[in-house]
Amino acid sequence: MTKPNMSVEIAGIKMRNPVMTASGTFGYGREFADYMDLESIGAIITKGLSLRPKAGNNTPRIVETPGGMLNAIGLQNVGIDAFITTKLPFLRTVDTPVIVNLYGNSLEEYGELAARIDDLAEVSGVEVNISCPNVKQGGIVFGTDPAAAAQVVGLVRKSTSKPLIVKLSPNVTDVVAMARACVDAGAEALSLINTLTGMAIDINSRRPVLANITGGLSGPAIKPVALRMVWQVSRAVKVPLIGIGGIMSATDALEFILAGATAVQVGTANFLNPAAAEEIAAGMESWLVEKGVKEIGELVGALKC
Amino acid sequence: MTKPNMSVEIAGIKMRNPVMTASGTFGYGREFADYMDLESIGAIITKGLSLRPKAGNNTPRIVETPGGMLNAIGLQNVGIDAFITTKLPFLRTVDTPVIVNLYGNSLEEYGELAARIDDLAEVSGVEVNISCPNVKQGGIVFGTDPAAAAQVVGLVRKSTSKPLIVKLSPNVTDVVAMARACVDAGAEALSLINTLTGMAIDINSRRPVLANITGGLSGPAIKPVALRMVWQVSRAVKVPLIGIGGIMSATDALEFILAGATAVQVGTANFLNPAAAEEIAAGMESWLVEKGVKEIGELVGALKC
Amino acid sequence: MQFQSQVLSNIEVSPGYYRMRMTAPPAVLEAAAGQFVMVKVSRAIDPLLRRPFGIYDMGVFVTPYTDSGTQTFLEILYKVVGHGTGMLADMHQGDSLDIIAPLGKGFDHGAEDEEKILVGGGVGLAPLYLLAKELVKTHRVRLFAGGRSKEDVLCITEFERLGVETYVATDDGTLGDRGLVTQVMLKYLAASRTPKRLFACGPFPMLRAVAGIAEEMQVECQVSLEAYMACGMGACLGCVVKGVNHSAETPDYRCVCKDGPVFESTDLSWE
Amino acid sequence: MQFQSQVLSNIEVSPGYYRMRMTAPPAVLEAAAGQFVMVKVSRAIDPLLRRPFGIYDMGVFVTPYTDSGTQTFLEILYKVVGHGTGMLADMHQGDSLDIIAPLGKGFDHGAEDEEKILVGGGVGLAPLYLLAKELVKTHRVRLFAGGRSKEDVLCITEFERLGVETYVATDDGTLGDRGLVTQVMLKYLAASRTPKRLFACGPFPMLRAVAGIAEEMQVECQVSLEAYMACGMGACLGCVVKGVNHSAETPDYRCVCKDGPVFESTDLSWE
Ligand SMILES: Cc1cc2nc3c(=O)[nH]c(=O)nc-3n(C[C@H](O)[C@H](O)[C@H](O)COP(=O)(O)OP(=O)(O)OC[C@H]3O[C@@H](n4cnc5c(N)ncnc54)[C@H](O)[C@@H]3O)c2cc1C
Ligand SMILES: Cc1cc2nc3c(=O)[nH]c(=O)nc-3n(C[C@H](O)[C@H](O)[C@H](O)COP(=O)(O)OP(=O)(O)OC[C@H]3O[C@@H](n4cnc5c(N)ncnc54)[C@H](O)[C@@H]3O)c2cc1C
Ligand SMILES: Cc1cc2nc3c(=O)[nH]c(=O)nc-3n(C[C@H](O)[C@H](O)[C@H](O)COP(=O)(O)O)c2cc1C
Ligand SMILES: Cc1cc2nc3c(=O)[nH]c(=O)nc-3n(C[C@H](O)[C@H](O)[C@H](O)COP(=O)(O)O)c2cc1C
Ligand code: FES
Ligand code: FES
Repeated sequence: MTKPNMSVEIAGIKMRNPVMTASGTFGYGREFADYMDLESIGAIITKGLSLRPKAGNNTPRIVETPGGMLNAIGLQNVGIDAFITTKLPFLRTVDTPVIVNLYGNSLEEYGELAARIDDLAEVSGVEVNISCPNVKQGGIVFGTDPAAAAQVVGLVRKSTSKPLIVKLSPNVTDVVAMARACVDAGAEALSLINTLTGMAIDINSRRPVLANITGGLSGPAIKPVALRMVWQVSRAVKVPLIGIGGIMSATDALEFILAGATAVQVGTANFLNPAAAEEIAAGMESWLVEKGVKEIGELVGALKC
Repeated sequence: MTKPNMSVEIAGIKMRNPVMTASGTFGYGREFADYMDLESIGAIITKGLSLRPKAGNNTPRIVETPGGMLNAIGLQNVGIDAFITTKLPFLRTVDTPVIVNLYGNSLEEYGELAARIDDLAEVSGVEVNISCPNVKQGGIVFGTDPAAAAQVVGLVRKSTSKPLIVKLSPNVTDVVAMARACVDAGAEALSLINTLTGMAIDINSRRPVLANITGGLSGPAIKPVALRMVWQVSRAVKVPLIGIGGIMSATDALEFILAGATAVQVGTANFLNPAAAEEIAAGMESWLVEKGVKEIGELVGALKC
Repeated sequence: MQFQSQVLSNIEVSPGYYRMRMTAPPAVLEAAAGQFVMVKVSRAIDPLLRRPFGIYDMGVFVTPYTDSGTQTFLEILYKVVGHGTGMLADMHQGDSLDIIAPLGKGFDHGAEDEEKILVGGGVGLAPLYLLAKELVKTHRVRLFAGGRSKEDVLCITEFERLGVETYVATDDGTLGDRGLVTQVMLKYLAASRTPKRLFACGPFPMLRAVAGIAEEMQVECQVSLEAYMACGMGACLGCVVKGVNHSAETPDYRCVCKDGPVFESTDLSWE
Repeated sequence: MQFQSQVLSNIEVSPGYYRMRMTAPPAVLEAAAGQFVMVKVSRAIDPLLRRPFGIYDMGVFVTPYTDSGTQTFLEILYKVVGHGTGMLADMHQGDSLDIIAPLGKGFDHGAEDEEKILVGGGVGLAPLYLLAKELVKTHRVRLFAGGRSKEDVLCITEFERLGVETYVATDDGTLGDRGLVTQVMLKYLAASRTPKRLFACGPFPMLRAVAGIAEEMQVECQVSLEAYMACGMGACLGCVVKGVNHSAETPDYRCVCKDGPVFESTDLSWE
């Protein structure tokens, strides 16, 4: 039996298979090196990086909910400079594309960040997070208004020649309108979805569980919403999509591919099983072998409706 | 120990306690009479009724998802006339307020429906469903556009003097704007949330699981989103809110009350446990006793942030 | 009726098929063959929905070590097909389950003087066993049992022990005739003249074939259907099938859970 | 290291407290006291996240009925506080669990010539037992154990069997002195002059009190913290605590899972 062709290309980034790790759920890659082969997956996406180090929110920052979890990390990160000096050297030793997830507190910061990584050979591409729901400044606005999103994307497009992926928020009435605006402004691929805004309450203390009050819902609970959005957007835009949301298994990942995603990102699953991304990639390949599918590309958007 | 006062009033409808049954999950009440005491809960909300009988969607119409379920019943119902002649007589024998959930295929139908129930003494109030995501005509538009919602609500307000509750969709960027529009147009209370639009795929058949392709996500999975929306809306409008979404236990219900809901609706839980609504009402009362809370009203919106 | 039940035994009767016996309150004995139970497999939210299973058997046994204690039991026969049945297969004696039973409409035994013909495919044999147990008291009963392979033809010995005459067919010929059980049944029907009544349970294509044969041979026929269910009590409208009068303009949907699972074959639309 | 483990035993040692022994690969024996395990309680999605528990004990036993087989085991001591620990308490011998271990930074034994003082509150005694086992080989070890009531003071006999001198205090006086264990410890520290080192694990207010006493008495002190965790390996940043240099402008967050759970008390901000 010849092996199926699992390789995909997203915005010019060549990947050995469609399984990437989602921003904020895989640290800076190194944390998982003891549990899986970092060269078994398609790409690594870093924790969201900002121009300056960010402290993030107070604790509690996470809480489990039915079939999912809420997080309000508040984008704690070392900042782009420390990333380059302390985290990137390790990633350089791993033969897997590294995509940097960027988050700006303002329009200008997005531009500066994009320029900052433009000449880093080790960075294969940029994923722009316009959808983080936790930080009051910026996040929610850029991610839910097509014109504001287009502004950010346009500026990033001007500031770097790296492959440009934009990550969409699900907290919108019309995700297709957001997708179109980003593509028109220069996005070469779209990632969807980021977390749904949610909340948890402790009835005994009569307080929100999270210090930040609200947080982002991720995990299996959101998979149906994510699948629906990928399917909707895939019928409206031509750029490749990266499906994200509650992917725990090869089956879940294949559902996103059929819905129209060229690749997928594994997020919360990394916490439950630090080898999840590798196992999902392997499981997808086995399924293709079993079904006699010669290349993963045949399945992209192959849903029969 | 004196019993706590569990009674609440929503838009003038007096209820013995804040636990109602959600539209479409409790049939027309009678189905559950063998499993629970229909006079132990605050109110019964009927399956969504339309002017003429509706066939609904093809099957499969439901599928389990992680921590939830998708449904695309497509509002199958007997129609308002058959409801009055075949379902209402039984409900007349139950000493619990009956609230009729209405769904129109057009603006005019909403008006006609409201007028049709105006003189029915057995009907304590109206819940207008502007948020059903399953039917192409109308549903999605009225529920996601503030101006369209206001039109429907205004017309229903003119067509009946019954207490008027409007049920909101979560599939929007700004639920507060929707809430404000409905209140300004005459809604005396708001129910939230209806289902989140989602999708499930069978990788073996390469088809959507539901005949309707997409469906509405309900159950525990959506609770964090529902809680967040209730909390957001409660800080923006003055009318009483009815919290809905993944309520399985008294604890869940109390979370919604703390977030700002005056009452709650139990939906999917009725399927898992046909005595759920009664048990939740009893469990809430026990908790109040345990904590020495004298009336449920003290807890409404009592969240400390 | 909703009740907490303890697993009494859970035995793999054929590869991937299990028979689970569990405690039940005495009132369950009023259930009719063809009625079903809804099982909450776990108290956790996964799996969320109850799973429906036909009643395979029920009865009373004398509890050991006590003088006069008796215990009512229910049995289901199930195939592991996914998450819920997989978890069920992992359960042990003493584990508890939340059950609603009996639900739905069971089989109508029909007239006195008919020969009773049961047709079952795979796990569709489950509700037919209880039916056979009742019918053999007063009638001659024949069973036509089909399955993909010999592992899928279940509990034939149990039927034979009741005095049921059984005919078996498998797709691969590993047990009984090779081919479709409906063909074997058709041959029998064509050769015999006594009044008959059919009772069928199995995959939809098999039921459609049986309904077709029943119509052709002018034999009364009841079929027991499956459908994806959320509530099991007519509340969610998830489980509907099209009735014989169904059309887009005049919808005629029936709930498998409440109007069925057993229907007269002529009451349904078989397209 | 991630591995599948079988439950060997799961015993309620005090009302609501359980000790679970499970199989582990031999390499686990390299774990240091204070390190912890992350347990996936169910293969289903509920509960979703792993639950963290300190290593209470570990070792090797000779498997019965075989000549030379040995089996490495891990033990945790846990309190039932919610959904995940409730399900854990329902588990039986032979059930399987998915474990990641060992995680985090354990206790540093400190200098040779110190007296070692352990302070534990409630289930905070768990990681101190393994620490005591190591320390008693070369040191004099004293344990100050506190809890709300006598049911919350666990495994004292086990510590005594190691040769640890134990002092107990409970809030309600049902065992040992009435009052805070930190007060009992303070009295002892004030009366003794030998060089000492403190090792504390328990609720945050207790740890803060211990850290305060340590500072006052100029004794080195390590504390083992708890935090709500998603990943246990420094990836999610959910479990952070404020380091001593923390301020809004110069954030100094430490991961309990990776930089801890054991910290020098002077490295943390105790506000
Ligand atoms: C009235 C009735 C009686 C039944 N009697 C029996 C019986 O006696 N023995 C037996 O083995 N099976 C019986 N079934 C089928 C049984 O309910 C399903 O096989 C079971 O629910 C699958 O659960 P799962 O979690 O293992 O599967 P899942 O992992 O949920 O799905 C696997 C497959 O099973 C189907 N399925 C899942 N849930 C249901 C559901 N609630 N209803 C129907 N199909 C479903 C799905 O379409 C899917 O293809 C009966 C079904 C009905 C409606
Ligand atoms: C490093 C470390 C070591 C620990 N060692 C032990 C031990 O040896 N014995 C012991 O009994 N307990 C220990 N705990 C605490 C234990 O992890 C929690 O009690 C357990 O996770 C609760 O799970 P649950 O599902 O029963 O509770 P839930 O129903 O989820 O919640 C009940 C309560 O437990 C807390 N909790 C829930 N999940 C976590 C989590 N992942 N981390 C921390 N707190 C949580 C919640 O804040 C909540 O108040 C330790 C925690 C940490 C971080
Ligand atoms: C703890 C945590 C931190 C996250 N941080 C980021 C981030 O920094 N940037 C970003 O774009 N998305 C972030 N996300 C969102 C994930 O990348 C992903 O979009 C989301 O979790 C849905 O996928 P999942 O259901 O597989 O987890 C974070 C998610 C989690 C759970
Ligand atoms: C099977 C099913 C049918 C429903 N039908 C209706 C309906 O007719 N009208 C309506 O307003 N909401 C309908 N709903 C939505 C519920 O009333 C409720 O808003 C939703 O299920 C969320 O609550 P839950 O998570 O408790 O189920 C339906 C939900 C389900 C699951
Ligand atoms: S399963 Fe709900 S109506 Fe039949
Ligand atoms: S638990 Fe994830 S970083 Fe500590």
